[in-house]
Amino acid sequence: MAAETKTGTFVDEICTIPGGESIKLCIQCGTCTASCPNANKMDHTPSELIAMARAGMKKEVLSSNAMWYCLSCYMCTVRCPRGIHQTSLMHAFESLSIKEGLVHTKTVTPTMYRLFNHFCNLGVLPELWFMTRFYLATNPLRAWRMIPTAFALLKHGRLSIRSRKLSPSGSSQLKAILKKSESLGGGI
Amino acid sequence: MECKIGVYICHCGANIAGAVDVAKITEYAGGLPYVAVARDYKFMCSDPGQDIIKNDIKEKGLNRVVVASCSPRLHEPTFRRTVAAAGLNPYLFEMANIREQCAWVHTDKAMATEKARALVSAAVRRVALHEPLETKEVPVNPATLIVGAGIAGIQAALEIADGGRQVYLVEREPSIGGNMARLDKTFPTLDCSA
Amino acid sequence: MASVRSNKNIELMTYSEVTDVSGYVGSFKVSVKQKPRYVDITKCTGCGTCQEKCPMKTDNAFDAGLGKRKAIYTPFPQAVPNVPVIDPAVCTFFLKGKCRACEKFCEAKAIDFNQKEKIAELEVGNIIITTGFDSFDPSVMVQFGYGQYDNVITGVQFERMSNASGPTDGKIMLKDGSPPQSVAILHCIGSRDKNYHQYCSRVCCMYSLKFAHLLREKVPEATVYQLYIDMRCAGSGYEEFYERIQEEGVNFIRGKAGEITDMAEAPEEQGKLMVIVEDTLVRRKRRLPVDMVVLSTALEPRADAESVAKTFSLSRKADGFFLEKHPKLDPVATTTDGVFIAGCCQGPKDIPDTVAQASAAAARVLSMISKGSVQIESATAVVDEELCSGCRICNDLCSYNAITFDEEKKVSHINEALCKGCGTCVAACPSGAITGRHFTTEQIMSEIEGVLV
Amino acid sequence: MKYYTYFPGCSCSSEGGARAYDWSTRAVSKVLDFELKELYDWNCCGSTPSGSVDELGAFCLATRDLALAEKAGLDMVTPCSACYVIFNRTNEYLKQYPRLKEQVDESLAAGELKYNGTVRVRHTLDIIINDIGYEAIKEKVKKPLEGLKIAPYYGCQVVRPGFGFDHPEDPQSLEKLIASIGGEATRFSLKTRCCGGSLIISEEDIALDLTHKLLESASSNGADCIVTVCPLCQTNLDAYQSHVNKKFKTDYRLPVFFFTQLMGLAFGIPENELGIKKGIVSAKKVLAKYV
Amino acid sequence: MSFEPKIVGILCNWCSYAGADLAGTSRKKYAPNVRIVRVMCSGRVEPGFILKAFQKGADGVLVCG
Repeated sequence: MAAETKTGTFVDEICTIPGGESIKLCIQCGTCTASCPNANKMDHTPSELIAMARAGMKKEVLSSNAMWYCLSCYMCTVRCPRGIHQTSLMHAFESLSIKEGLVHTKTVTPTMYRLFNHFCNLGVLPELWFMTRFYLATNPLRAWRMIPTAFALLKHGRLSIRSRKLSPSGSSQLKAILKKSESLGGGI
Repeated sequence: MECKIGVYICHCGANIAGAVDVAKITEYAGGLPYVAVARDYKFMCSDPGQDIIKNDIKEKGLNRVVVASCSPRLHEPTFRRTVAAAGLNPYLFEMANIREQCAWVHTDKAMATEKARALVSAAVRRVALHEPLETKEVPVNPATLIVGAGIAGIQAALEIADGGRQVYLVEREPSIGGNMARLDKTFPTLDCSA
Repeated sequence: MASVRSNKNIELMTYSEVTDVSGYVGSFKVSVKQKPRYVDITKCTGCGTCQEKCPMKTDNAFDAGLGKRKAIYTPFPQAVPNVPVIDPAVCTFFLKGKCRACEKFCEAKAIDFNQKEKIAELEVGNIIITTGFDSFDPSVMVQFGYGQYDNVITGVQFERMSNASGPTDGKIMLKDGSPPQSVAILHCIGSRDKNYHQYCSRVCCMYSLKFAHLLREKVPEATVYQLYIDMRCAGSGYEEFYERIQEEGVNFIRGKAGEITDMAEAPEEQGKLMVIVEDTLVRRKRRLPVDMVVLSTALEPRADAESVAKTFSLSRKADGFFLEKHPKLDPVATTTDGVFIAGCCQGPKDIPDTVAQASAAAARVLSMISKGSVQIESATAVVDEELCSGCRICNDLCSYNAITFDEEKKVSHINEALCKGCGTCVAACPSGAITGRHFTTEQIMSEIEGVLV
Repeated sequence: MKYYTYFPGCSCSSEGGARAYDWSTRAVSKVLDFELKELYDWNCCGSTPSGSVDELGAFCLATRDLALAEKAGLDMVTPCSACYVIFNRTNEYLKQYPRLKEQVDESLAAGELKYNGTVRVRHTLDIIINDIGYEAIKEKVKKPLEGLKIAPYYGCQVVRPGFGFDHPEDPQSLEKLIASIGGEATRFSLKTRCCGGSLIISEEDIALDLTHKLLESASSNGADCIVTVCPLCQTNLDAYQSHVNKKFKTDYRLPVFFFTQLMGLAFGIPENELGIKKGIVSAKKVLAKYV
Repeated sequence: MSFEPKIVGILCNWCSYAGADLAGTSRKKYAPNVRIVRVMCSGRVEPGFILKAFQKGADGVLVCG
């Protein structure tokens, strides 16, 4: 086990992420777990993840599947008696997990998130192409099974082949901003 | 009458001494105008600490005292009593708060010492202008009002009444008893609450 | 309680409220409003006939809504004084102008609808505030379904239920009258929770253990769960009590419940309340099917703490309880000389601590009385009559009503016993006629110079 | 007339899956006398997934929109709960975390933009109930939805994590809104529970469990339909209802509306202007009385 | 050397001075640039005090009460 909460540890790293500093306040009451719709699907409960992080178990935390089941419904956050931004912590675990290359192998959510982010960075999320690319990348068989749903959506005029585009100047502005952010430590 | 000020710097164990340079402040205080004596001691509020002040007042004829230690909200009454016991008017005393406002809140020892120095200097300047004040007394009416007749109010009322004094016990509800009257048994002995 | 009634030195003023306090330590003047009981306390024999005959019923607040009482009522059988009051908000006579059944049947002729509110003026040297606490209302925590599910009850309701003279004669029962087969007791409801009260209420762990014990005693076949964050059993004999309850076969689960639901997900959950909790020691989210949930609610400041604080010039802490002068050096005194506090109005505490504080406050008062006089603050403000222009600016500024205007001399005068030495008048005086003793302009100026060396 | 900057978000854009929400919102705005001026050249807010991949980049995405909106000096309104939460979180975090603000400022400067943190971001439901008000809505009702039993579904993000205009677990605004257009709000204890929408694509099984519970609760409380305030919830409950029926062997046929669609119907706006037919679960039977 | 401002804090004994004490007892760290003068109420503060502080070289004056 890695060093416990001392300067320069995993907890400090989490504390530098917005919303992450509240991790120190946890009293391990389990309200977050009890409020989480997906807690039973996780290999570690949300409160356990906090305990593990505070014990310095960086690798175990970042390779957990727990945060990838987080729905961002914020129920844990509003109920936490210590005001911990549990949802933000989950997001922080997710991005650290991607950065450190420790992503849990049995979940495809990170792939979905990355693809999502890829499109967002272009300015608009084209729902049809996003879904198509995701299914093709992860499970072509499911793409096949999704055809009726996609067809229904198309029929009701809810999927567009053509997607919205930013103006050329807006597009280059966004690119410049994101490029700068990457140079400041953003990016994947 | 010429001002003769005694300045006493408290270490408060390591509380103050660990974060500010006590010796330096003592030396500085000793050089201030009207200061007749400046000393430091481990715990000024202890009996030996207070005795140092009393002795200096008597032997050196001090007529003003400054103690640099904790918050006046904590020990001002203590030291006022000390100087009064040595025959000095208690208002000819001033405190410099170098623990709550210096030692405990700053990390840089040099900066903290510099600030403590300023606080001591302020207290010395101020105390030089202090005037003796007369303590006044007013008579105490022997009757007592108690507001709320729950367990606390009842207990206090009975004690004062048993001491032979008049008590007015005021209760908002139709009956006394408060929250306690709702209970059946009380922890941990499980005796009844009535 | 009975010894209060029999003590000749105690003048009991029930159904009364302090409306105004003036004066200072040693000599306070207090106005007490006595609400009309509509029952002559000197004539009533406490026979109870009036309460039998009264036709109007309402919820009994004393029983936390579990039982009913009449419009004329004594809140509980052991009440002191054992004399009923008429609640004009419910009484038919007050609402519709007729009935008077209680008057007809009262043999002692004690009913008196003509009683009016009275104001009593008292003179006292000291005041002790012991106004106690309110219980947290858990209906704001919608996740626990209090007020929505019948068998989710509060600690106070459980207390009344288990009380032999309470609304169920001491029987623990569900809404339908049957005994519960399983009960979950949830700790820290409204306490240790930044969304409600950050502080620990100090007594809930222990009273929850007591509830568990009462359940084992009264409904031995019931399964009892305690859902706790930490067990805080610091008191004489408390840890031993905890151990005893463990031995009695209570199930302790370390975790705070997230929510309570009646939505069954399995056949054995049908008709039950599901308590959803993480058992943090085994790291599993569990669903506990129970018949009854007891919410161990926090102690909180009285709803009217603010106005009481104003009446008696008290300060309140961030949590709303009254502030003591110093937590260690002067725990029962307040920032107002001659006004003391004891019990839960100062912060949540158990009975032994409450009694100890009350005794401490009594001792403080008795010592003042036996000394006969009290030193008052000398660092007050004083008016130089030669310089005072009589502009009266200071008169209204004083928060302590210490400044009066001498109509004859046309100058303001400061009552030193009332003056707290705040210095507001000193700063405001346009003619520089007021000196703030011990905080003179020269003293403060030289202190400012001093800090800037 | 009240004016707002309008941020439709990807789902409610003219190419998005929830364009009916956009149509109905605009239709209702005309009746209720407020104008939505669409933010020019807006970009995707980044939603939740972006922040989980690239935190700083995600804040930059959202802040670009806020900076563009700031120029107009109006409150920015979005019909999407996810956009709503992202923008509010961005505003809050930029205030709270100076280091983050510095980095975002620097990035934005590369696009010659600056954001001073003055844009108030609100949800369409918020402005309709608070700026317009129930009384004004009642006045415009021409065809009250009498007898229509509606399950008021808020979903998670519009009321949490507490930026909100209503209680995070027991909100009441939809209930009151439903009453003011003549409908009947059913009891719906899961009204603020997550529909699973954010994982419907990657973890459909898990998401369907949650969707199933919602449909079960709504239908057991006698609802004829569900009303939502979030494009993602609507898609999930509507387009995936058949998946739930398949997985759990159920037969739910609950149309899922946007609250603006129901308001539009009550105001007498023709159903094609409200995009009623864009629902996958047919609303024909349920709405027979009202259109 | 970096600029180290001198700030005079004139604080009320009952609230903000007590708050400064509380900061001390809770060991909250803050910059040592503020030097505190205690008054019994912020109502005691005269404009002259503030002018005096600036005259004697203060860079800022904080009145709390």
